[in-house]
Amino acid sequence: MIKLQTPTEKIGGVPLTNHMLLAAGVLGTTAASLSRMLRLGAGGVITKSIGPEPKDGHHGPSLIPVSGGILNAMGLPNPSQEFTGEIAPLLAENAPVVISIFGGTPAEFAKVAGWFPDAPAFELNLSCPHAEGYGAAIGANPRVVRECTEAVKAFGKPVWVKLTPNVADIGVIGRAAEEGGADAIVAINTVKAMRISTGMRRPVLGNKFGGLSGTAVFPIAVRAVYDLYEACTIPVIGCGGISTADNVLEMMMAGAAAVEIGSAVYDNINVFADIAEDLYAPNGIPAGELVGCAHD
Amino acid sequence: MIKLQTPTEKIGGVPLTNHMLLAAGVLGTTAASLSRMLRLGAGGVITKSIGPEPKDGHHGPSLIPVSGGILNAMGLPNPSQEFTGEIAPLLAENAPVVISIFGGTPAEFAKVAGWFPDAPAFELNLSCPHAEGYGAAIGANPRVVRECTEAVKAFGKPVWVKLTPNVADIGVIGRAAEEGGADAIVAINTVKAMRISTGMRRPVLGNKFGGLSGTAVFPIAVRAVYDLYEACTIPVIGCGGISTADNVLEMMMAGAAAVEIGSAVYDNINVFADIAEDLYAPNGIPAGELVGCAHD
Amino acid sequence: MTEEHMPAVVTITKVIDETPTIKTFVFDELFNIRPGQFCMVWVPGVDEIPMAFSAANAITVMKVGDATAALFTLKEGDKIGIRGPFGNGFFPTGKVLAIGGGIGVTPLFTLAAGGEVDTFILGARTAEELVFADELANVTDLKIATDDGTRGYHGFVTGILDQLDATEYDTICVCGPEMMMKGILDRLIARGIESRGQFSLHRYMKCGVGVCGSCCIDHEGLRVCRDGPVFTGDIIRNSEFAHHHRGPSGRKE
Amino acid sequence: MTEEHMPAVVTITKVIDETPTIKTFVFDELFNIRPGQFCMVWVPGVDEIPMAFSAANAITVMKVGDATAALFTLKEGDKIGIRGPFGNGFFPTGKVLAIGGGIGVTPLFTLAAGGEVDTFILGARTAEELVFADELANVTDLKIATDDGTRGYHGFVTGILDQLDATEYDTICVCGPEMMMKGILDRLIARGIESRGQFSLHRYMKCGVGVCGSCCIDHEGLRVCRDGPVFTGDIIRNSEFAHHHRGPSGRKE
Repeated sequence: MIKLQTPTEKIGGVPLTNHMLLAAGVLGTTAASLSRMLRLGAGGVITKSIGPEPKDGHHGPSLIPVSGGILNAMGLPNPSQEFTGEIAPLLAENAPVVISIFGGTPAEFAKVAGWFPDAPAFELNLSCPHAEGYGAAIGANPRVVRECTEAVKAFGKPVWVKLTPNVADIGVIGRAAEEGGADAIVAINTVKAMRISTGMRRPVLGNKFGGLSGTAVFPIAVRAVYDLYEACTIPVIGCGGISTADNVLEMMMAGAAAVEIGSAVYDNINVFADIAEDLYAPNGIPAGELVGCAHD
Repeated sequence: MIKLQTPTEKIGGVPLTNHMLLAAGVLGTTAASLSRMLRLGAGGVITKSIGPEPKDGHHGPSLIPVSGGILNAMGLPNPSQEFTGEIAPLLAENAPVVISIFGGTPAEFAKVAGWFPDAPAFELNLSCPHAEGYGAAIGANPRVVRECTEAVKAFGKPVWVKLTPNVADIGVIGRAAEEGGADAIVAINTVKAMRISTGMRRPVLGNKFGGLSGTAVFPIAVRAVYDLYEACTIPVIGCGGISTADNVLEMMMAGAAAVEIGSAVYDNINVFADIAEDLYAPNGIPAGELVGCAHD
Repeated sequence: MTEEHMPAVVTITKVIDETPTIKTFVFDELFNIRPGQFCMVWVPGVDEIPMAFSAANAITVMKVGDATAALFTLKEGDKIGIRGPFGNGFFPTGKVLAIGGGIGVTPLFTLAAGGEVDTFILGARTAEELVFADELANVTDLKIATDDGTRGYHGFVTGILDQLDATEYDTICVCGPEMMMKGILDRLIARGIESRGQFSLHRYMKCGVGVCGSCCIDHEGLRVCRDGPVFTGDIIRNSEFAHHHRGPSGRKE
Repeated sequence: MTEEHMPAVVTITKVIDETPTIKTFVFDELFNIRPGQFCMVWVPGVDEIPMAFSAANAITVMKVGDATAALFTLKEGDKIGIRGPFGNGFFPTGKVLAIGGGIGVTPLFTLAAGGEVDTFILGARTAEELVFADELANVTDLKIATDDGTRGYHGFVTGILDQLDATEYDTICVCGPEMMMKGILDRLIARGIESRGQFSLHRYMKCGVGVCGSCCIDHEGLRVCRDGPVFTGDIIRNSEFAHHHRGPSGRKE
């Protein structure tokens, strides 16, 4: 198998110790668990999405493992501004932490971003598929995506924009983010989905609707990354169903400069270290030689 | 488990011997294989999509089993008008055959439909995700969907419209089909997807892009059916990743009056008979008691 | 490859009033549990909450919030969803002391019922809130403490612990209110045997399977639902245990 | 649950010119094949085509169209994709006669190489188009026919078959041009032993795994790629065999 070098330069403006970040919404509620995932081999971590007001999230069930994936509707639970205190120790260590933020308007995005003057970078959640008035509800609109990006970019930090696959043409949304000044595009967030408990005759999620992640969506994510690599000039961060080193290489060939891993921690909390062992070697090639090579 | 009666009335205008049809594009090229699938337990069959001109389809590889699903880009291969001779014997037997048709315009849809005066019903492929100028390329536009439906409905036969999940709001497209006079909506066609051969450093499909079907997309399909059941008043036919009797019940609870099964034949050519054995009993309840019950 | 784990839908076959605020719900399916494991209990239309198994086919629940209140309205024949068993459960060796306070007796009861407990200290606020006392008396050397002295020792379970030689036990399994568990941990630390203590922690949980992060504890970021809920005393002595916990939004409470 | 079967990417380690129009491509990976099974060969940027294995790590290919022409330009060190092995393969019992014509010798060669063939009738248009003749002579009682008489019997393989007592054989494995196979099937039918005949069919294929339906044969709708490619004579005697086949679009040709 192809072996890589670890990154020698920032990716999307963020210095990462390897090409794999912990995806937003997974083990990202506390500084302690983010720190643990860094110790367990993540090259960077994205926090739980932080919004303008505290939210308890949807009633449960909020996460159900399904065949080949994970279905969830957490409902963006977050402590809002109090997260500044939670994450402060990790930011003080200069850890590779990206603060995920969400809002219903550009002004709300800006408000939340303003709370984190020490953040190395922001990831804008314009893609959560099951939060009324947030996420994909606004992230399918190119103008709104551009404006939210501009609003956060005004703080002068790297801005990553995480996109929803639940649109007819993800390239259009990617270009809107790029026009808004994004430093990288992250794709994909979860795919709109639902399961019904036949025993209970009702949707299994408390919120009824949710999003699908995990192996099941990997081919959908590869396609989105491939499309975005053609549509945009800024780096693309691949996310969706990655669980092996070969998956990482495949995402890179599709156009990903780095990847995010989330659902795979369900089957293996050591997934980052395990992939890194397969992926890196002292005589490895720079990832740049692979990024987008499937477009040739 | 809940046990059902076999259908006592037409569904979407089509008399079916059970609630499970063979999905379009799977073993649907010849009358002989369609006939075989009826013998093997399908309650009805959809043909390979027939278009206005013969097509050889995309170069291979055109179908690759992936983890939990099947990735394909066949490219709508079809013999066009010659299919009338192919399918004539089956139509003469009054078999429950739905002719799947595609075109780039309402006029093309009408042209193809006009070749099959003996067809029990038509299914409009407005959803293939990897055929330039056909399928999802036009099926994401509500006006075009309505017009294509109207054009085929003019022949006075039941018209089913198969939708793509690759849109932000599938309900809008479903309503357009209903406004065009559709007798049923079929959801979903495959989800836009891609895989890359890391060994070859290029997309594995000859067409690069393809569509994902199989277990992986089942939660996406359930969600689409649930949405369409709320958005429309005509029957919804559930399609996408069904491989068990419980999957059939789940689709019905989401709102499906019947289902289509395709990819599951890869793992089990007897899937229809096997499901029927689990699903039906002499003292079973009418499916109508379940259809849409998860919305209560 | 992630396997499907939809909730098992079970039918309640019996509801037992254990105390005025505690009920046991017996259902029609047996789960292959280890003592100390828990499940996520789905009360349809309300919420899903973590609950220790009190038998392979039962949960014993104290009415403390909306979801448990809704659960309390359910009767024989009603359905609930069960996901699990989850977590590590207790892993005792040698001579075992169990200390349970209030509803915390539940996971220890399954341990004792399996014959794995030598001595059991059971505590409650008052006699009528004691749960499983009769059953435990049959299978363990049971010692009871009530805060108000209405039965057994007048005081806390720690008072009974102080009368024993804790070092005689190879494993001390504990579940109950966090302040009670803190009192026990302090005593084990004082004797240098905190690693013999196995404490079943309770935290707000959403997913139950180690993904969402709601139940992660400071400072190691361990997941109570997956790395726990049972932790040895040496693991939690420098944790958030007995200091703080987090609510549904992730705010410290 | 569908398992992932992306093409195995193999490197060509040797290209052997068998005849002016036939080459063998040896690659660096062994596949666990049964004789008569095939693979889908991916020529990147061109197409994917079905091809019988001529060894666990080789295919033997006749130049007949765009994809095989592209394959013929490949050299040692080049990469191709292999999906498979697919299909049922031969399932001989007892005394075995194999009859191969032209490139159809390939799947029978692996059968013979495994010591499973007693008598082998090998045919070709002319001597220089005979494939594997020397190897087959070592492991079977080899009888050669050439249309032009440049080697062996002057005529078709059926001419040699007529000189034998076919009923002496328990299994007759056949692969070659369909008209040749028809001649053999007719002779087996005449002797009432068509069920002893195992015929490896060739049809246009897309998916190779029994899903797309491109290779289904009339009148039973059997899938050559999955239910075949080897069918007994009684199965195909009333089929489209030797009557028609379908092209990429599904049109009869």
